[in-house]
Amino acid sequence: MKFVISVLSSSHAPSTRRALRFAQAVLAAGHEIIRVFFYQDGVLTASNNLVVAQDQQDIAQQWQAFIAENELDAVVCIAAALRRGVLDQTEAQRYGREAANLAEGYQLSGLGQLHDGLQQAERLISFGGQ
Amino acid sequence: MKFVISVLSSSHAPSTRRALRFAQAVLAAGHEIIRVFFYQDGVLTASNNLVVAQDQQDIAQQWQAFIAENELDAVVCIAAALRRGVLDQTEAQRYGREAANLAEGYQLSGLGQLHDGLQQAERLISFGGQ
Amino acid sequence: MAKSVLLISRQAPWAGIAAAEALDIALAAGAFDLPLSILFMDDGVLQLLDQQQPLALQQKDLSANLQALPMFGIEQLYVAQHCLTERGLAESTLVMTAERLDDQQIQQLIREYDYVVTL
Amino acid sequence: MAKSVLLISRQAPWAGIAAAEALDIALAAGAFDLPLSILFMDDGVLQLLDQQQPLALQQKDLSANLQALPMFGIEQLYVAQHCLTERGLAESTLVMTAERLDDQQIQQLIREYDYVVTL
Amino acid sequence: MTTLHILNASPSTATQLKSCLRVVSIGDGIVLCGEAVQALRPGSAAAEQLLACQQTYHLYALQEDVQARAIDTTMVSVTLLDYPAFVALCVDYARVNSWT
Amino acid sequence: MTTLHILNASPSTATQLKSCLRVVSIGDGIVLCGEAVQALRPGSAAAEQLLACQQTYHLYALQEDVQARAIDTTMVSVTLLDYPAFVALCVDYARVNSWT
Repeated sequence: MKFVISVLSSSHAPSTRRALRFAQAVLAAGHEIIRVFFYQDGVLTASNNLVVAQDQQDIAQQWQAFIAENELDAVVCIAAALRRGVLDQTEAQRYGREAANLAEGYQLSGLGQLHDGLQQAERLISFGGQ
Repeated sequence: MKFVISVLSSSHAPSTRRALRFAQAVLAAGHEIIRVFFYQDGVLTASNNLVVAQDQQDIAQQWQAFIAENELDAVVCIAAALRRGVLDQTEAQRYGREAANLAEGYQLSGLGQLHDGLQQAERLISFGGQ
Repeated sequence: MAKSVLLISRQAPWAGIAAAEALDIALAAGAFDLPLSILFMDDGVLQLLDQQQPLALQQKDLSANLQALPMFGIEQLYVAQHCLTERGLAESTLVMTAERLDDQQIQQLIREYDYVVTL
Repeated sequence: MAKSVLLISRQAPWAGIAAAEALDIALAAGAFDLPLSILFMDDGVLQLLDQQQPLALQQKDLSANLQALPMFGIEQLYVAQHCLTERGLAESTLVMTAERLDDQQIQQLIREYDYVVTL
Repeated sequence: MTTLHILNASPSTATQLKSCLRVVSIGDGIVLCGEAVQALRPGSAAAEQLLACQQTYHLYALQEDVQARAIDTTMVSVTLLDYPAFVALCVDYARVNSWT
Repeated sequence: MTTLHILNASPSTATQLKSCLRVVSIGDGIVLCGEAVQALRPGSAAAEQLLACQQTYHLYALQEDVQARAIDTTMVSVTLLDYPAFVALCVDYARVNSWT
């Protein structure tokens, strides 16, 4: 079955860890992930500047590795990302900021990508709040 | 009277706008602001990468201007900032990130600065949540 | 046939950008001509209340976005009656025509869509 | 004389880093030898519950930070009795000795400190 | 030695108001701002809760938040504040407890 | 055409559970995860609320969250899930409604 997974909270929210474990189980069961869509505070998970203490799980890093290993389509909502300060090279230049901080493997795009994913998929599971 | 003001939510939370208006009124009344302390998601207000839509108030930018104009001591909790991806030059280098994104006028420091402020001040007003 | 979405909007228009970001999902669906309806529930019902003055908080007027919905082909708005009542708004004027649903009608509504997005 | 702080911790140990960040304020006060007490209220009372297993969620054990408090000179812990009761924890074992306060005792407690920090 | 409590969460979806009302002392002040001002809306469940024990504390609300939400406060005994009055109030009380 | 509702907020401080119980249809499923599993704690106010109308829906909970919080679920009729079972459940129901 084809899934879209949306992540709505920042990387230290338990729901973002839960989303990752769920996504891993989706693939392990032989299902397909059409797209992972990062929205609202979920876009902060795609920041390349997060520094996690050594005695704590780095869920953002685990998400990035999971996306890379499985060549997943990881879309970060551009409007939500701009207002939370997560910029790729193009946006950083456009708005005259020194430094892009979107981690590798993520791409900024519009909400249309969420709907496009839903049209291809059969299930949407959102992970937000705590 | 001497105030410490703490900001606990990100720049698009209404409480962060309220904190700014309150701080402006504190100075207008002839009181003193010993320190503004940014903690929890409040540290995101100090990101230099925020891009706000033109039809919306840029509260982060207003905070930065207010701090500069009044030469306020604006401390961003370093531990909270690291885990939310807000880094100054020193921390970016230490952790091998390409780009510092702490806005000018803010300094990263420890929670001791909150307590130090409280010992000098007579009132603490915190602005968090919505 | 395009798959349909029921957006359940539970956030107050005053709770930062959460309500606006939920509404953006609806506007995006409209732009692609996809079938989407909105159910306002919990504090989300406050988005529909007339005569509010976001300018008092120097805030953008969300009701302008709401009123753009029909232009985007989104005609079906619903509101949970019990949430209006709980907030003393049972008799209030709403900015948009929204069908008032009781609990059972909401149960029925949810079953009619391929996806539910609650924000 | 140093000014005193009452920290009111209202967040569950499972709600992300909120509870840990509240506790860090206490540890920092202890490091500077400043007078600080903690009152656990609302979901914050869950931080005191014994036998929890954060490792099941690959999460750091907050109770280790709690148990470090006396080493930092923070001896006074309080807990709102009605919040324990509401959660079915009236008779539960707590990881730390905390004085159980009723509403009136909490009212009295707040008045004894120069600052209150509620997180 | 009274305390000024500041509330900003929705009374319908958060327990801030309920918890505050338990620990407010006689003579304390409560400032409603942000979504907490919804507790002033006539006929709401929150208003009943708020006004049930109003003899014990002084009730204030941030005017801009009341105005933005088009809440009629003429039936309630509440003092509306602009920011200068809010600051003055924080000076008057011995400490401020911001419920966040 | 039943729906799987996913709850993750504290039943003591959020209205997620209350709102969900109003709109759950007969045959729907409810998965408690995160802090929402506190509603399973024996003797809590939330547990009474949850179990009052349990005949209408199927109740599930994420095992790791129950275990982490040391909640005894032996007295409640609830199916504990690991992640593979959670995924399978999302396939079984016609749609998933994540209350966030």
